Amino acid sequence: METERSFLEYLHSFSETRSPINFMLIYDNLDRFFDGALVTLQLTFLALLVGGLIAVPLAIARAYRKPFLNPIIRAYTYVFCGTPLLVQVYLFYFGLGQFQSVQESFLWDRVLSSPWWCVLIAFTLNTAAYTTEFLRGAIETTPHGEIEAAKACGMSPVTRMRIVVLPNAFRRALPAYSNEVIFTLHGSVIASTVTLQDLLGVGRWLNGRYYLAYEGFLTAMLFYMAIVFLISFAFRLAERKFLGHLRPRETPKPKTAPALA
Amino acid sequence: MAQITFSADPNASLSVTDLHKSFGTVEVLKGVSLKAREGDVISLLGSSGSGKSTFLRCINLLETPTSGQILVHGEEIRMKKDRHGDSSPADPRQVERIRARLAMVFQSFNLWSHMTVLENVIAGPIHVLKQPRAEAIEHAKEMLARVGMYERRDYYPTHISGGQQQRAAIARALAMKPEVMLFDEPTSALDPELVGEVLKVIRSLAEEGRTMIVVTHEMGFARDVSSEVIFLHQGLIEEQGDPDRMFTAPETTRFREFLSNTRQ
Amino acid sequence: MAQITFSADPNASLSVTDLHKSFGTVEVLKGVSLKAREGDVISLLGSSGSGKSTFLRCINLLETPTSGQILVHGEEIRMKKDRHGDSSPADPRQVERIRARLAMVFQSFNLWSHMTVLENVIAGPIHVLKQPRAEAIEHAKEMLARVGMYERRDYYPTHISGGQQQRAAIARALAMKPEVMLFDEPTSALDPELVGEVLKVIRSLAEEGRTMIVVTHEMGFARDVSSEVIFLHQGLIEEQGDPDRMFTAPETTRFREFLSNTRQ
Amino acid sequence: EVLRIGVEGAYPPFSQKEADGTLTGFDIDIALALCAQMDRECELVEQEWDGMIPALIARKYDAIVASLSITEDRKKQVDFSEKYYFTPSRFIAKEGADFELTPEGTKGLKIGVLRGTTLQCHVEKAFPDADLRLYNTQEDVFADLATGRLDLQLNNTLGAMDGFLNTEQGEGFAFYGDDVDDPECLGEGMGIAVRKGDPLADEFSAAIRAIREDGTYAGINDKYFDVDIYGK
Amino acid sequence: MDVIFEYRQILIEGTLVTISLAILSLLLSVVLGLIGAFAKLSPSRAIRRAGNAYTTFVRSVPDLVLMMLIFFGGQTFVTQIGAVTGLWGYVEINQFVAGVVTLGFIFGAYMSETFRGAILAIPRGQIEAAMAVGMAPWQIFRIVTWPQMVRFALPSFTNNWLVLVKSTALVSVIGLHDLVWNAFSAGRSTHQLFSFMITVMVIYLVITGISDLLLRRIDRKYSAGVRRA
Ligand SMILES: Nc1ncnc2c1ncn2[C@@H]1O[C@H](COP(=O)(O)OP(=O)(O)OP(=O)(O)O)[C@@H](O)[C@H]1O
Ligand SMILES: Nc1ncnc2c1ncn2[C@@H]1O[C@H](COP(=O)(O)OP(=O)(O)OP(=O)(O)O)[C@@H](O)[C@H]1O
Ligand SMILES: [Mg+2]
Ligand SMILES: [Mg+2]
Repeated sequence: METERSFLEYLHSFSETRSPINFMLIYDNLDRFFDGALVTLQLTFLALLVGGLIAVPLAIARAYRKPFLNPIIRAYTYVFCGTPLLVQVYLFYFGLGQFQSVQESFLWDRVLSSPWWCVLIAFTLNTAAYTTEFLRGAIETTPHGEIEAAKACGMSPVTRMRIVVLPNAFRRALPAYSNEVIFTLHGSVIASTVTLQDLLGVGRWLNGRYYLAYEGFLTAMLFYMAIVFLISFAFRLAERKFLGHLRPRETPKPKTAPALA
Repeated sequence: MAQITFSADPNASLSVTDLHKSFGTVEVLKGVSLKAREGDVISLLGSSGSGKSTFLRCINLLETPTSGQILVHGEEIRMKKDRHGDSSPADPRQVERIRARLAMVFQSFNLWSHMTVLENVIAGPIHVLKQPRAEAIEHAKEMLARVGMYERRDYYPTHISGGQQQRAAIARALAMKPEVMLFDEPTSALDPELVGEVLKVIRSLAEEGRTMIVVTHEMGFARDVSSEVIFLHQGLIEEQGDPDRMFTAPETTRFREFLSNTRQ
Repeated sequence: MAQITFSADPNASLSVTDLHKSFGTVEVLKGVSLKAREGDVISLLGSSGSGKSTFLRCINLLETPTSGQILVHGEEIRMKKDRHGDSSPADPRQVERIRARLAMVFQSFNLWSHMTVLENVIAGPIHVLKQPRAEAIEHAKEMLARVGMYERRDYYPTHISGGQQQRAAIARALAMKPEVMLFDEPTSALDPELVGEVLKVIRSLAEEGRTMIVVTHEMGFARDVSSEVIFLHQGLIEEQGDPDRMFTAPETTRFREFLSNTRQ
Repeated sequence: EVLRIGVEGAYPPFSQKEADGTLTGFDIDIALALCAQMDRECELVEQEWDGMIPALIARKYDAIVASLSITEDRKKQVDFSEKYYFTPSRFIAKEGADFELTPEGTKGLKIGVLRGTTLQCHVEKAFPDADLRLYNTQEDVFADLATGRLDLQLNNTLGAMDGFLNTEQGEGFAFYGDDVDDPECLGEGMGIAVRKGDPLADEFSAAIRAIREDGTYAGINDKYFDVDIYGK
Repeated sequence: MDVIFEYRQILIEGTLVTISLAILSLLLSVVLGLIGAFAKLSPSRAIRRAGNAYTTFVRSVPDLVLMMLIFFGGQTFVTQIGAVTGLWGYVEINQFVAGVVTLGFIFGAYMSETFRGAILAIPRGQIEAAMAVGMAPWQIFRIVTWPQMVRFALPSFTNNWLVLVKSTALVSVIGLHDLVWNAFSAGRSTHQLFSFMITVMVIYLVITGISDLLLRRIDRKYSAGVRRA
């Protein structure tokens, strides 16, 4: 107790006098940053979850060149991968609100009037488009022989997909997916441009509230760095667990050996 | 030449009658027939491009035959023709069922790379034969022990040698309790030193009385192990019969030439 | 053993004295000396791992010798030691100049893949010797004609055969008007049918009186062409001398064994 | 030396951008009049509201004429001239709306204000449980109020009339409640901000007094408003 | 549609800003990328660490955060340093410069990964052959390494460029009058945001489409001597 108070006092005097950065203000508003981090994480992971679920069937349809569906999905991924996420968010948030019919539709009150939902929809469609494309690549490069082996032992097309093609493709797509997760997190800062108080939103709020130049951004930056660090760490664990079969042959280790040796 | 005409035999394990297969305008199989009774070991010989692989792949419908009849234990694989005249299996379910009874061992092993050896072996029994997992594992371990791969059951395919991969693939095929096993050049992707270990396993399967059809370039193996030898040439059976007779007294000039070429 | 001690000879085209080279703690060259006068053709023999390539690469400083002296036409390559005791060339400029006088032909050709054959040949003369472009092209065409590659001068390396690539690489080396040419197993990456065409070219260079040091496994070539043969074993010169004497009456057991192994 | 003045450009009728790209509005005219009065050559520098004060401190420009309220918080960062106008602020809501402007009554209500304004300070202090939404421009606030994304918006009365209530977009909306009374947050009027210790502050104060006296101010005032916005 | 046509001038101006911003940042990122790549391949441990720290940092901070930090904070920071050291007074960092610097800095990190991979893909023998004819290090880079590196780097370079073009949209948030900012303000004043946003998307698709064509042509040029699979 005693040490905490003196530390705070020190922080206070340091901020007021010598430091170019006002640590006291940051400290006082730390809880807001945690709230902001929650919004950021919510948006990022919900978008990834839903987008990932959408991407799987789309990627399959693309990989197997399903007539009719394939060109439509291609057009969708082309537009969403080829235009800035910021514009997509504006389109959903400000653009749709322009139409009277949208405002009167049942969706408006529940979904489209809320910036949270607009942003989530834009993020989801965006990440689904990217995920579809690299998942398609992974599915298409499944070794042909492995599919034939699955046919030869009598697996039905659905079983083949479930047991051989998808698990194999998912694993090989893992490195690309770790990039996608980080880029979705990077993209989530756009939420702050449509009034959401995500991490960057809180940083901008702090700067606006106290007329500061960088304290808010610096704090947000540190939070983002911590989140990316955790994500990378999680993926390293996942790759160690799931990509054992892709490791070079030099050190053959049975799978039963502890994964984290 | 020694073309022999068959009629479908409902009692044979596998009976193929007048199988034709074209790729585009090229006819690769021009009417091939074969009958395998239980315990038969049939070696398919032939120079490269003669259609051996295509024939094997047609039997379990990895390729769709253009015409001809295939019976597995008396059950005929029903085919239909679409409006372009291309034939395809009438009932995909039946094809899956038949495939489960004919296990195939590929030249390039084709083990599923994201699964360990054991997982490879149990995948078919669990997902196709609907065996309970515990039972499948029990049986898989037996099969792996059978081919000398029990110790390596928890390795991924990339972490074991080619010969070990092929033995694992044989265990995977065995685990399906197949009525007929089809081998497509099971040793030709292996280094000479690894060939022996795989041939030993196949030889022991033959001694057990398994029904097998083996495409091979190993003449010694074909001669010692098979109950019948078929020599394919340009999509037709050029000569067939008892291995001892065939290797000591080849009847056709083509087969004689083939033998002299492979012996060097 | 027939270890002969040299002292640096300022009149020789190339003189190497007591060269040592270690990789980490392993000493690969344990004191090798060599003297080449103008017109000498020296063949370097030795089993795999004996240090032949390393020796050649030390001469033009693709590897930095641990100790020893290298003189090219009397000019000594100056070395310095850093604070860890690792030696390195004192003057990078000098190294570049010396390298331009010692042309190297690699086992794997190492033609620059983004340039045509002609561009490969003129790059050195233009950028290192500062020849005018037109003159370099003129000279390059002569060299290409010399090795029978004139017709192929506008092909990219990937579009010609290995033998042709090696001949282009020789033309590239020749175009630098080198005082000594170093060949590191120039034919061992080639199919047997292509070896002949490259050896023919090297042979004709020898007849012209070019100074060359050739690492080779072609005993016939070494015997016919070289003025001196050096046999390396485990980083030391085990035997050296006149080729006829060496091949008819090898003195050391190691070289005798080596010869009997390579003749099979 | 050229005097650089930071202005905003998205806050009609105080400053706005015409289709041809020129800046107009009360703030703009005042800025130009003050420059003329001080006999200085001026350059207008556009700046997003977010970074208005940081950019001044960073010397991107030397003064801000952008309806910036004089508040205690801001005085820690910059110096101000005397006020050059003062308008009260008031909420706007849909006609017939029925809220209680108390901390409990505004719980969960969506209130929009411009980010980094004195109004943000006021709403955060007076209605801590409201769902405060911060915008980059006042136009976005109006747009979202019109589409129903916001229940309330807070803005100065003059800006709200010209920018919203008197336009097509503002049909069906009206002021709600009384003028906001919160000198601590809202300050004593709009001043011209300069860097701390810069004598420009006094020069601007003198110039403001001068244009008030010679009628220039009144001319500009009447161009945009029906009432005198200088206040008491 | 008429509205769009009416505002074409402002859209064209914005597009030009976007394109020049993208191209300038690309140039900066190539320079930083080369430096970064050689740092990562440097024999010196400290330099290698610095190179890796650069890419790790960029990977962990969202671009808009960096952009705001540099634009709002950087200005103050540079001025404060000037004041403390007395070396300079005010240094103008306008949005355009901030945009170029930030985007160049960010994509320099991605480029350094691209170039590093490309350099590693060049067979060692190619460089040894150049050393053996006596080329100096910079000649080796210019005559052998660079042309081959370009070829290996192109696919990933193309990808970086397409991402960079899209990232330019973020500068509108710090107030630079690029395509998005101009279209957005036009859309707001006409209450036609939807049409304007769609127009912006189409313009971006056109830009990326054209770059794709150009880069494919460059790829063909640099693929001379590569056997096509
Ligand atoms: N999918 C295909 N499309 C077109 N032609 C094919 C296809 N598969 C095989 N062929 C052709 O059919 C012929 C027979 O091929 P097959 O693979 O059955 O020969 P094989 O006897 O197994 O030869 P090998 O000993 O080389 O394996 C060859 O001429 C081959 O080119
Ligand atoms: N860069 C290196 N680092 C460590 N050891 C090396 C290196 N290069 C060569 N060696 C070792 O030095 C020894 C001599 O190699 P060198 O390539 O000179 O043999 P060689 O006589 O050319 O053999 P070959 O006929 O196979 O080409 C070998 O044991 C080799 O493993
Ligand atoms: Mg075959
Ligand atoms: Mg060697």
